[in-house]
Amino acid sequence: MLRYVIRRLLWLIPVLLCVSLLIYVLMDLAPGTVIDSMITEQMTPEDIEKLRQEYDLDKPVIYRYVKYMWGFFHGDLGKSQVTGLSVWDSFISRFPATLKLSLVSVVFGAVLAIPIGIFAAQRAGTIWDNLTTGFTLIGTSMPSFWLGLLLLILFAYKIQLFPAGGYQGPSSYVLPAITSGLMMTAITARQTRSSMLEVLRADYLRTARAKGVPERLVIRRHALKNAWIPILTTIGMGLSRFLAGSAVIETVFSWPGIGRLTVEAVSQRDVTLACGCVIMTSILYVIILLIVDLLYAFVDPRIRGKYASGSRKRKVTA
Amino acid sequence: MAKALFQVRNLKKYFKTSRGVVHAVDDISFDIEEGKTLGIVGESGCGKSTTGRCLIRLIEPTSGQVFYRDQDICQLSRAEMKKLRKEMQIIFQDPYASLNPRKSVLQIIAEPLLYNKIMPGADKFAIEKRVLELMDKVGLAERLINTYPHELDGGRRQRIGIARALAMEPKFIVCDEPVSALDVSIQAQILNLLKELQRELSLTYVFITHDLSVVNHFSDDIIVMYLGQIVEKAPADELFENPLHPYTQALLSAILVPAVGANRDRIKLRGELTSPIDPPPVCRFAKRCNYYNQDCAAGVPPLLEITPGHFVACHRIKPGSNTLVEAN
Amino acid sequence: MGSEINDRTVQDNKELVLEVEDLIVHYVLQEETVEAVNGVSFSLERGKTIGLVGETGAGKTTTALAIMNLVPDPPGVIKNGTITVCGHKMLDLSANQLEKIRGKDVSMIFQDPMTSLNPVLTVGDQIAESVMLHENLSYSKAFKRAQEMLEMVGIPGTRATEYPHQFSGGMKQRVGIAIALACNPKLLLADEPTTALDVTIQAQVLDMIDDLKRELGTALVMITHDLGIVAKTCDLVAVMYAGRIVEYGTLEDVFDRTMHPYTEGLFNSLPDISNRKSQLQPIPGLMPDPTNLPRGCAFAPRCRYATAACREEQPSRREVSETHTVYCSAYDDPNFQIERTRGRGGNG
Amino acid sequence: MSTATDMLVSRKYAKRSGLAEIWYRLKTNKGAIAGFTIIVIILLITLYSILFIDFEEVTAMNAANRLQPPSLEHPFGTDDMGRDLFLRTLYGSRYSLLIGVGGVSISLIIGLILGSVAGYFGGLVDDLIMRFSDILASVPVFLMGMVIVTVLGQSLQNLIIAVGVTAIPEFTRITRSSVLVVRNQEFVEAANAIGMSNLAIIFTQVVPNGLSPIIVTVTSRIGAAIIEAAALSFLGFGIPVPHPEWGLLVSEGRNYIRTAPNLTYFPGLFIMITVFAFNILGDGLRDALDPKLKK
Repeated sequence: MLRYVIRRLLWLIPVLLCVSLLIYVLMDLAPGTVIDSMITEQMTPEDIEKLRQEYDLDKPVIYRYVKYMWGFFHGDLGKSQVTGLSVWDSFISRFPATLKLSLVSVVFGAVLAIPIGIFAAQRAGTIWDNLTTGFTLIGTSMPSFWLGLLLLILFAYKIQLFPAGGYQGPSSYVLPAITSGLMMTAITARQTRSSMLEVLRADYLRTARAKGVPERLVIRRHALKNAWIPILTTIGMGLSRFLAGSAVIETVFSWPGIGRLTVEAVSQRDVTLACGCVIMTSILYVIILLIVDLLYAFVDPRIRGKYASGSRKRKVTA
Repeated sequence: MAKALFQVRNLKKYFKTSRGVVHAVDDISFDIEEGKTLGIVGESGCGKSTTGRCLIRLIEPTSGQVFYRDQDICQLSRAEMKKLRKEMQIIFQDPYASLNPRKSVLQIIAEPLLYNKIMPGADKFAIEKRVLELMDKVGLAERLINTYPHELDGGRRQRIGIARALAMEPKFIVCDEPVSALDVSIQAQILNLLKELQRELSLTYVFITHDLSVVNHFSDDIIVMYLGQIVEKAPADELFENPLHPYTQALLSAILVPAVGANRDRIKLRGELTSPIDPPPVCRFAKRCNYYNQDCAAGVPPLLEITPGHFVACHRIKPGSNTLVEAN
Repeated sequence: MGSEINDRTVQDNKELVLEVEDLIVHYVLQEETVEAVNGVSFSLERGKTIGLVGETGAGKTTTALAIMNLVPDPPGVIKNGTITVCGHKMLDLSANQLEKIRGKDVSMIFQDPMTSLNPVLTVGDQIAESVMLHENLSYSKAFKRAQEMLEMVGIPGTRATEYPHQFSGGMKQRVGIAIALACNPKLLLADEPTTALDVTIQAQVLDMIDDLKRELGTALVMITHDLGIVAKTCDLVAVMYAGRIVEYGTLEDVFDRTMHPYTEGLFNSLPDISNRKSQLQPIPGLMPDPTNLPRGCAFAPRCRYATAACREEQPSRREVSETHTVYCSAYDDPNFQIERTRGRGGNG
Repeated sequence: MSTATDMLVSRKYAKRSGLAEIWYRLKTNKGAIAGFTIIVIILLITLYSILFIDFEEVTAMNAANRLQPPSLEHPFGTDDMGRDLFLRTLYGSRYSLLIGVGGVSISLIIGLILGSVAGYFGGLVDDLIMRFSDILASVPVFLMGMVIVTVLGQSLQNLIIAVGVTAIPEFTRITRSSVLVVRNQEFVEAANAIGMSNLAIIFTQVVPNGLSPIIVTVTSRIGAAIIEAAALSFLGFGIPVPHPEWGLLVSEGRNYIRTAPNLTYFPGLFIMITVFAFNILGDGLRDALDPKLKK
């Protein structure tokens, strides 16, 4: 198990190198450079050339990348080319806002979604199932920014129950949390339903019933435990998606998180800040996926066994 | 005696897995006489299916030679092998998985004809005519020509599989558990069909199965395999009348005969099949053997001819003797 | 369809553990109805074994599930019949009452040990679960019982904390048996318990079921397609075809005094181990489509003795002896005899 | 046996292909029919807008007509430049459909090739392809889209590329796993035994049988791509103004959210309905193609 964790952590290194290279080179290729905004009409070509040298623009991109990564591994993500602030500090100061919102929405999603999914799966084919399926389908079909705006129109402007945006006090959490929570609920409930349906067909549930296990225990102890893996995946994916793609909801609700930070950096061609944000977010993303993978092992003894022996079973033809 | 159609020498097939090397087939040698049926029996995981697939090179053996009419097929190029493929075919166990669910009966049976240009220049009428002939030969009604496998029952699907193999006009067919997925009454239909075809087309069969009463009925010679190795090899009558290896004896006594009072005395075996991963170089059966003693740790027992035509691999049976040495 | 079989056994004043009377089970699908069981009656005394024999689609498993009242609904519908297990009318009970009987009075071993154990629970927990439910024991006591059960089926008790994937196929089936026997049921249903196992393991498992049954006095319904298993384990045999029992009797009745043409066909389809040159005589044709059964005898289209009458009317019931019943109209002709060619009795 | 060669014997017997059966099962699925109908309606709308609505008509400003509420003349009202929102929304359907279908085509084609090569050949090729795909998947989809649009510049074509590239790993993975499932089937071995080449086996045996999960993914992925593109547009990484892309329309409406919420309602509703149609069709397809539900 430990060996597996270590192996997965080691695998992070090449992934991050490749991801950062990809992002850095792409951003570097983007039209326009950092110094464009610093050039004034008074500058002589020599001045501009000096500026280019200062930002290593005369050197190949790979030189700039290596220099960047050298700093990265020394805890220095450079300074924002627009504001001059440390990228690391900006990121860290914005991170809690995003994390809080993500966690709230995940809890929201999980608490509501799993019972809904089970409810629908048990009544597969009935009107109740169709209703919940319809609800979750609409939920997954709605763009989150639109849902956010609808909630704003209703609760912030029409009945003025909650603030329209910002990041002060518990009431400002409500609308962003509902928005992301509802998306999360819809996705997770759908997944829960389909993985429960899969499990409900399994032979071992018949064994449990043949033992005289009461129906509610059949569901709770025998079925749900087996349905966990896809549900976990969805929740994990949901969490990482909110961490990474929170830009939309953060923009709608003027939420000062990393998503908005990234959007601003990219639109302003702030290469250092944008790179730092994308790379840091990718790290978070990969780590969450790793945690989800490890949770699988916790839930499913078969996967645990596979990790323990450090190997994957392959099909052997007899 | 006529020259054997197949001569298999020191055939090995190892699969590398992350838990170790699976010795699926571990150094086996045998011959197959033309026009005869060689039965291979053993329990799951003994390597009988792998052996069958190596014979027609559906799986590349790890080492060893497979001579078909004195030609080592393992050395042939892809193109040369493709020519030989026409002469050797396989019928699979699972009539559900071995037919492409998206193709109709016509397409499935015509496929080998088209891909090997067996009927050069034939138009679709000629192809269809040939398909109908084949369907007739295996007992499929003409009206089934456009049906899909999932619309048919197991017996009919198995007939499609047989027709597909026959389309190549093979000389040799590997039958890999062809009846074990079928009901008793259908099983008998298919066995009879295979026998008829053998007579009519003078086919040579390798018949792989775990069902001893079927192999007894069907084969001329029988090989008993255990964990990738041959433990006993003899003509069918001889093997059933005078089984020598302790494993064969146990297997035969485990047959349940459908007659009142016929199943009283049985040789009981301890434990279950051990893993074929990196087996130690001793008798593979030793752990479960009722006759185990210290002699058995002396390496892998060689397959020796005990009486003419009857081969056994057991440290405790010596050539010339007809039973276990001092059986306890 | 008669319930006379039961009347007779009741008169003998034996303890009846199971009575099935005129059971009809259909699976109602969107476009068609599968007529799985079409009027099955039999009964079983304490400690005895009955074999339900037949090929795929004969309705054996559905019958067993109906006895547990576990036919999946939808699409399964129990149209008719009464099932009495140890005095309980299974089909009339509430879900709550059924849960108390299942696993306690009657339990079941399933065909495929690979899929019938829950992969995420330890085998100990899976055995202990029914003990806790039915005997109100604490977890630690129930778990101890689970370990004893494992020992009884030949698995070290220390392995109770392991998960199903850590066991081989034969061991899994032993676990399945331990689960079924954990509360000492009076009736055990075994649905093809050894079909998925290797020959030598099959023998071990059958021996074990036999020993445990004798020890605990359990009555057993053995569902199988293998006449060898029937010969080894059963006292009574019911041969099923297309959802009906076609021949019913003691092992000796059915094996040595075979009456029904289908039973005869089954025997003639099997290779004879003692005479490898013998010809197989398969039953021609195929099982009828269960969604579209023929009007008359379901076996008539494949039967070499069939007459026009057989195709029109359901076969008549005939009591050959006190223990032996056959459903075949051919016996309306007093001179009729089947021509079973293959050896009978213990000459195998 | 028939000797007459003027007619193929196989013509004599009715043929019900696998496709016919899938169609039959799709027909009995209410959701699939609903989704299919909505998609057809949206296609008709798009066709109408292509034939009868000019680009000038939806981009010409008319200050006198600013921010009109919905009326008979302007069913969705007018925007801050006096443009009819109804026409703009109808006109915008082409972008979403193009992005959805185009984006998914890119990821499908590349994913199909990478996935089937990886799955069929295995070994080193498999490892290389899958590691590449893992790395691509390690950048969150949305950020990747943002970066691509920034690098390539804002245009419809680049938005399609951005949406397409981000879904490549998903299609690679799904193709690979369904190829793996099929590859181990005995009928592939049987094709090998009759001497079929690898290429022929991939195209006649493996791909047709591994297609179901891919078709389902394509359908629901179109919906996801439409949402993703709309979100990028909403944040200003989409098609540049004045093209009336739906996400952009919502973003423009956001400035008048207090006074003219209708500018937000309608374009968003169109996104939702379109995505819903593809999702529900995807669900129906999954049921229709699922062999487990076969009886």
